Amino acid sequence: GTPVAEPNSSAGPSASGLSGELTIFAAASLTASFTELAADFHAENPGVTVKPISFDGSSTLATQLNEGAPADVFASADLANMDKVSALIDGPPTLFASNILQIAVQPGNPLGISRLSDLAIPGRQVVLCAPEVPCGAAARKLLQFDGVNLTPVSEEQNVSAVLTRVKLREADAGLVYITDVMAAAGAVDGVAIAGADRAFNAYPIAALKSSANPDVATAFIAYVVSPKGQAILAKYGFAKP
Amino acid sequence: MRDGTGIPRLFYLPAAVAFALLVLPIVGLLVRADWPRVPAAIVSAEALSALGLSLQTAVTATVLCVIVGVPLALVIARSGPRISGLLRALSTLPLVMPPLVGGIALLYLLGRNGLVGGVLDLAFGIRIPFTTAAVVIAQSFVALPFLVISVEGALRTAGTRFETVAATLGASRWTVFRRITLPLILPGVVAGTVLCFARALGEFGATALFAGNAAGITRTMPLAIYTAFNGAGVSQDSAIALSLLLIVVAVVILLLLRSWRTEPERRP
Amino acid sequence: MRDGTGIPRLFYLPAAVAFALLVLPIVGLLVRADWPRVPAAIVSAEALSALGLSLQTAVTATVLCVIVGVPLALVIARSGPRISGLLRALSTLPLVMPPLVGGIALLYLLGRNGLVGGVLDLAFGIRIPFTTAAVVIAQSFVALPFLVISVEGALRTAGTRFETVAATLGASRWTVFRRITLPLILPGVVAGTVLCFARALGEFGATALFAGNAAGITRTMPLAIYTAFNGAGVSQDSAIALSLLLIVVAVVILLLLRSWRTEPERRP
Amino acid sequence: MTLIADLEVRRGDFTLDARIRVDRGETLALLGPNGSGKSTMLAAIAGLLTPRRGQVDVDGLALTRVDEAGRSVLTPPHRRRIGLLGQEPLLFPHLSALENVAFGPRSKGGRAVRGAAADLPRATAADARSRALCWLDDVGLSGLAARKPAELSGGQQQRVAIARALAAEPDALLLDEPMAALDVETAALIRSLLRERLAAANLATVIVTHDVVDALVLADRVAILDDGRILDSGEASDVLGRPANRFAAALAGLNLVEGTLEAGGVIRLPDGRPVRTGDAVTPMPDAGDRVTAVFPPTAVRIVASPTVRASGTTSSDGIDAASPAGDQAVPFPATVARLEPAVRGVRVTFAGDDIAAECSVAELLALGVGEGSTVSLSIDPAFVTAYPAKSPLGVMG
Amino acid sequence: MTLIADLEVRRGDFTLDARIRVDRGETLALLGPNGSGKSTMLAAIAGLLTPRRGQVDVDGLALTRVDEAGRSVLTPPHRRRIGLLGQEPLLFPHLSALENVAFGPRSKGGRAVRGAAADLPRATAADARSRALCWLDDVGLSGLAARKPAELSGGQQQRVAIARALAAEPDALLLDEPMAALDVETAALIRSLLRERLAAANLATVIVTHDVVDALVLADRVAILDDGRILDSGEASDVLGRPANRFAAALAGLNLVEGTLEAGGVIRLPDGRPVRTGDAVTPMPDAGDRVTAVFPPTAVRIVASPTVRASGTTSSDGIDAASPAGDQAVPFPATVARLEPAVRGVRVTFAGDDIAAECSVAELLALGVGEGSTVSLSIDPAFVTAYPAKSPLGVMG
Ligand SMILES: Nc1ncnc2c1ncn2[C@@H]1O[C@H](COP(=O)(O)OP(=O)(O)OP(=O)(O)O)[C@@H](O)[C@H]1O
Ligand SMILES: Nc1ncnc2c1ncn2[C@@H]1O[C@H](COP(=O)(O)OP(=O)(O)OP(=O)(O)O)[C@@H](O)[C@H]1O
Ligand SMILES: [Mg+2]
Ligand SMILES: [Mg+2]
Repeated sequence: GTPVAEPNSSAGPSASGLSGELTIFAAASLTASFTELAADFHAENPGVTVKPISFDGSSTLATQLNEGAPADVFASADLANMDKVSALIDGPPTLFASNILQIAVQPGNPLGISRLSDLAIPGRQVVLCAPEVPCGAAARKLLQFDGVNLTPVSEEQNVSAVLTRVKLREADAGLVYITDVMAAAGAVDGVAIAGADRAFNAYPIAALKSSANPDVATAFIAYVVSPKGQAILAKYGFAKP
Repeated sequence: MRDGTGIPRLFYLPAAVAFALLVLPIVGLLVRADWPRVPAAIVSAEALSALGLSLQTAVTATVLCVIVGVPLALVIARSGPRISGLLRALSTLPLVMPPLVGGIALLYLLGRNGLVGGVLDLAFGIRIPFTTAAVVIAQSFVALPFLVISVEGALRTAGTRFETVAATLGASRWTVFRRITLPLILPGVVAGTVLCFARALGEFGATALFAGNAAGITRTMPLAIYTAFNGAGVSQDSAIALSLLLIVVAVVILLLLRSWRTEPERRP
Repeated sequence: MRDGTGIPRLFYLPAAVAFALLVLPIVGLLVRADWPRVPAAIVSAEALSALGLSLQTAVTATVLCVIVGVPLALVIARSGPRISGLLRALSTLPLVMPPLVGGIALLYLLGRNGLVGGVLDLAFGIRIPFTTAAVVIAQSFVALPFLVISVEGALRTAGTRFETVAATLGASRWTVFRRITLPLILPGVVAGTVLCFARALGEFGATALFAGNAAGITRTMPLAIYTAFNGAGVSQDSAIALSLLLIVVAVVILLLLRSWRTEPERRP
Repeated sequence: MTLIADLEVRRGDFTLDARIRVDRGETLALLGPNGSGKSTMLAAIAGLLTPRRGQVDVDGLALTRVDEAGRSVLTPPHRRRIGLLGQEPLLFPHLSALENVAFGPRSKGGRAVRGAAADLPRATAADARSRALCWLDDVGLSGLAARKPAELSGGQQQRVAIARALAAEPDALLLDEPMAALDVETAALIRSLLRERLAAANLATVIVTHDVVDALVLADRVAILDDGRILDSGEASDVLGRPANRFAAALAGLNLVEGTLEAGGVIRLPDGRPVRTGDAVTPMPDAGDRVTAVFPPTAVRIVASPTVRASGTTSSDGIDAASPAGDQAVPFPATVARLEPAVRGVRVTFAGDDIAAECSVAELLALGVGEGSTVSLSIDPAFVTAYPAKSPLGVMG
Repeated sequence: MTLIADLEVRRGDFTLDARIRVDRGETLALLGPNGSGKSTMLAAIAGLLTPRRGQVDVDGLALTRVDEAGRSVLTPPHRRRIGLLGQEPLLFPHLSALENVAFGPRSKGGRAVRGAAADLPRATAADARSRALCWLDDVGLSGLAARKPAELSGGQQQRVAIARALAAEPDALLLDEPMAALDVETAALIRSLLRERLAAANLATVIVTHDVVDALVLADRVAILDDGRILDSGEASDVLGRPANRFAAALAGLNLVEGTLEAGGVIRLPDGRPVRTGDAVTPMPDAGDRVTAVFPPTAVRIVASPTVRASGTTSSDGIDAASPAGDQAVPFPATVARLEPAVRGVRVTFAGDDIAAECSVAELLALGVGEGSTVSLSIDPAFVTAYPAKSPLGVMG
């Protein structure tokens, strides 16, 4: 990652001297955390106007960037999608957070699910993300590590769909990110997976070469990896990279 | 023969704009497709299975829609203005729902804990989500309004004059429907069927949520395309290849369907 | 007055099934909505901004579609069978594309590296994607076929008899179109407009890809719903609340539009 | 075995209130000016319009019955076994001429309301087509069986529609201007076809027509409908020979005047003019009752200029007095409004007068009369028929 | 200042190949059986059908010109200033009666092909409506101006269509059965309206009709179309008084026979029967040329039984010899096929014979003749007109 100066928490707006517009493309799972981050960043740098952040699947965002979408900063939910835009960025991206999986179960865990192998019990309806998408790849990795062999009833396109199924009790359990369990605020319970960090998902962030305002972009990335930024991310359940 | 009924010349410009809007993006797709990789992508077992499932479910959904939608259109077209207005507005609802929401609505209704689904599960052990039937239901839900609205329009335009004549010749209501009404509105039914089939074939959101995405059971072409697109690397190109396959198959089917279409001849 | 033209009684059953399929899921949505939270969700500034954007873009797209789509329908309906068949099939293409693919196609065409977009960027510095204009284009692309097919069907059903009479009375082609053709096909145009508007209002996939998801600029209701839905937690309930808002607004608009509809009276 | 219809039907501000009765094997010609309600009557009998009040009975069975309280019996049209040939041919556009005609035979067997015929098995397709071909042949179109309606001329379409209505073999047949669009020879052919078939099938038939020939040739009885009411009905010779109103008189090609009967066979018109009749007025009206007098336009003689009494109608008493002989025509002055060609000679109409005269071109030339000329007219009493004025009928039978 | 149309038009296996010419201010009645191509002719003149070959000129300007090589000039219908009242009224269903009539005046100003009138400013809406109201009044419908076509009776619709066609003020007017569906009084009204307006507007008018009265009253000249070809044309008295074929004779209500002229005014029919004519045959045909003879049905006398020569037609020479007086009718035997009511009396047709007779009921009763009776017929030579057979015309002028 690019070495960055420790942000000066006492520095006033004028102190940073930054101004201009900032356009951020961020993965959908960052919706809540980046909204708060951007607000804080703006509070500290009033000269910077943060344009409405485009949240979507990392894949969608990468495609858009490749087709010339005007952005300063891209925060992806996985490295594979960051790789797609490697031609648009200088140097390697910065890892700023990671996320691990939990088993999402219905509130109160009525089936008493405590580990991955419980999911393989016949008759249990389990949903996973599709293997093509990051959460699905991570889930399969963990299942493989534990030697659990299971056929999900559905391979969802994204975490939200997995979560929805558990919430609506269509599925008995699903593998989702811990951040999603936290955001669900009681609609589902999370069961921690022992050794979940064997298949963590790293979130990279990078400034785009085409940025009209590279200083601001760099400053924002620095802010994300700063303790303050990390604290906000932690609040939403993200782990350090 | 058409000398008298030409088109205002002025109209060719907007018509060309419309045509360009519809066709140029597909040209873009064709130009940018990664052609060397297309053959492999479209003959893969997965692609063919998804295509098969798509055709099977879309055809089933279309047939279902025709069977239930034509009668509904008839009821709407032949009711008094109040009732028909209400029925029509309610039937149009699924059109404005983003398909994702449609999927949620279907889950609320037919899911394991849904209003009806719960009963089905408890009483008969029938579970609809995650089955091919769910795909058909989701497709029917989003595609049915197209059929109903097209057919209703055709029924209104056709009027009841010929039906009345048929009745005075002693034909029962069913005979009138089969031998007079249906042939007269056939162009409308075909148009509605085309729209309905196309919408069912392209349906993604409601299916993804209500039916899920399991290869061979519920993974239709649009889901396969979306999955491929969401994956990283080369699989994005195969998303395009799959789309082209879907488009070609759809066009062939639509052309076949159209060739049925009997256009009523008219004297000048 | 309708005694002679009743509906075969047999038809009420499938009609009821169709109606149930269309309406029950919405009932499910209503029953399961988290009502206490609905008011807050739908009066939030974000929701209102998304709604405003949705209405603005969908109305613009619909107007655009009517302006270019009716002429295209006229060209298709009045061309010889070969040409009209080809034009019709090509115009139906966007229907079968999953909207996501439509978005990619539009990006390939109008993106900064696209066939046309590249030229626009270089020559005029115009960039379309990720602007409100892109939303309108994406919506028009997916919604236009509905208008074209409906209007073309109406044109064929109406035939050219009255147009011919008008011509022998000395009316120019434009006058014939304005005073005869258009009023006669008005039900078809209204039906097409309804379908087109509904499709534009509910459009999600192509917009998300081609226009992006930036609040106030390109985040229409379906994108807001999607964003809320993906936000997990309480925001999923607001996704439902937003959907209900979208549905209510759409129905109100559709009813207003319908009340225009002049149904030609007929003698028995 | 009769068709009885007694109906009150509203359409907009128009009200039809009429009763007709047609026995089986009998044909009633329904005559009336445009907009008098003829088509409305037929539609209501066929069950296509719901009356506000009234009933339609066939052979004593109520097919329509709507009483004041709004309770109703309304047999659907397809169970009535009443055929209706509408004013427009309305051939099914997607079926060939043959299939159009075969439609009725093919459709039968829908549970009919009465009679054994109704329970006959539905005709097979082949049978229906061969019967249809016979009917097409009867209307002279067997060569065009495969044509779609759009490929037929107007008159050919009308003939297919006639064949289609007859082929359905109803118990009662309503024909709305069946001869419209037919050429003279075809009209004669269809007229004899109808005469033959209607009698053979023992149908109750109502035929609407504007052509008096149809009424005379096809109908057993004639009814005159005017503004929704039956004005007169009965034998053609009575209804047209002693017309009830101007319309009926026009149908018969007669001038009609109304007035009161005075002594000596003089009918005094409202404007004071006398018209003499040669025959006795039968039945003899009461003194002061209104009488109607009719006479052909050829009975009106034009005399060059009204030399005797040019001063007009005020002296009509004088005219009367001056012509003591009862059989003598009483001349009166008139101004020529218009000269129009007629089939034989010229038709002369007069300003402010309903009477028309007809004479040969030679006569007119000899008189030297042109538009605007003042002339004297006399009506030959030998051709004047007078009878008590008829009043509208609520009921006929 | 004329409309000339010389057209060859194909529709399916039907071919129209006809030429007509109508001067301004003149009206041509186009008569012909159903399916003879009348409507096709009008549609081609109005520019609604493209001929295979031929041309339509108005005032010397080619509106249609298609030559053998397929090169063509085809002025679109709205620039032709040729009005067409079609066989169906086809009122615009979404416009009121008034708006239907005002449509033509409102639409004018579309660049016309010729003449100053075409460049007049388009009528304002108010002006067009007030003119339309006048026209509606002329056809007796001013009270129904606000009605939609669906709220009018068949005859009322037809009247609105007539008003609409006239209100458009074309240079030439093509009327396809304008009197269809009109009642007798209205037909008379419309007939005099047309006479007046067509003359006043100096139009070239073609009127298609099945009613000989229309032809006699409205037309200056008459043309008979049969199977796509003009058979005869000219003054009505010539075309209908000396009809060219059975159809024209039927229109005129005459029997028509053809044969060769022999000495003494005897026309020998193909079956050997002689028919005598009282008048000389003019123009005198060459010996052996075919001649046509016509006579009214009332000229055919029925004699109870053919006692004199019951053995049939083989002895026709004998009959001739037996009647040396040239003016004497020659009786011949016939079998009564059918008795049909006619307007005045009974029409009698005979087996295997085209000749029809008409007599009063009293005469028939006196003869004691019924269907199947063998009778003897004689044709009164005083009523027989004979003339050289006319051959179909390619060209008329
Ligand atoms: N599309 C077609 N295909 C084949 N034959 C046709 C077609 N249209 C018309 N005809 C034939 O052309 C002939 C002329 O038709 P047209 O309508 O001109 O007759 P018409 O003289 O107006 O007869 P009518 O008095 O019945 O109105 C008819 O014999 C008709 O059957
Ligand atoms: N929907 C309607 N609203 C108002 N008036 C109507 C409606 N339909 C018909 N009428 C009127 O009812 C009257 C009777 O119409 P109908 O068609 O029965 O006349 P008709 O005797 O058949 O005349 P025609 O000889 O012209 O066919 C007409 O004066 C007509 O204007
Ligand atoms: Mg009528
Ligand atoms: Mg015709």
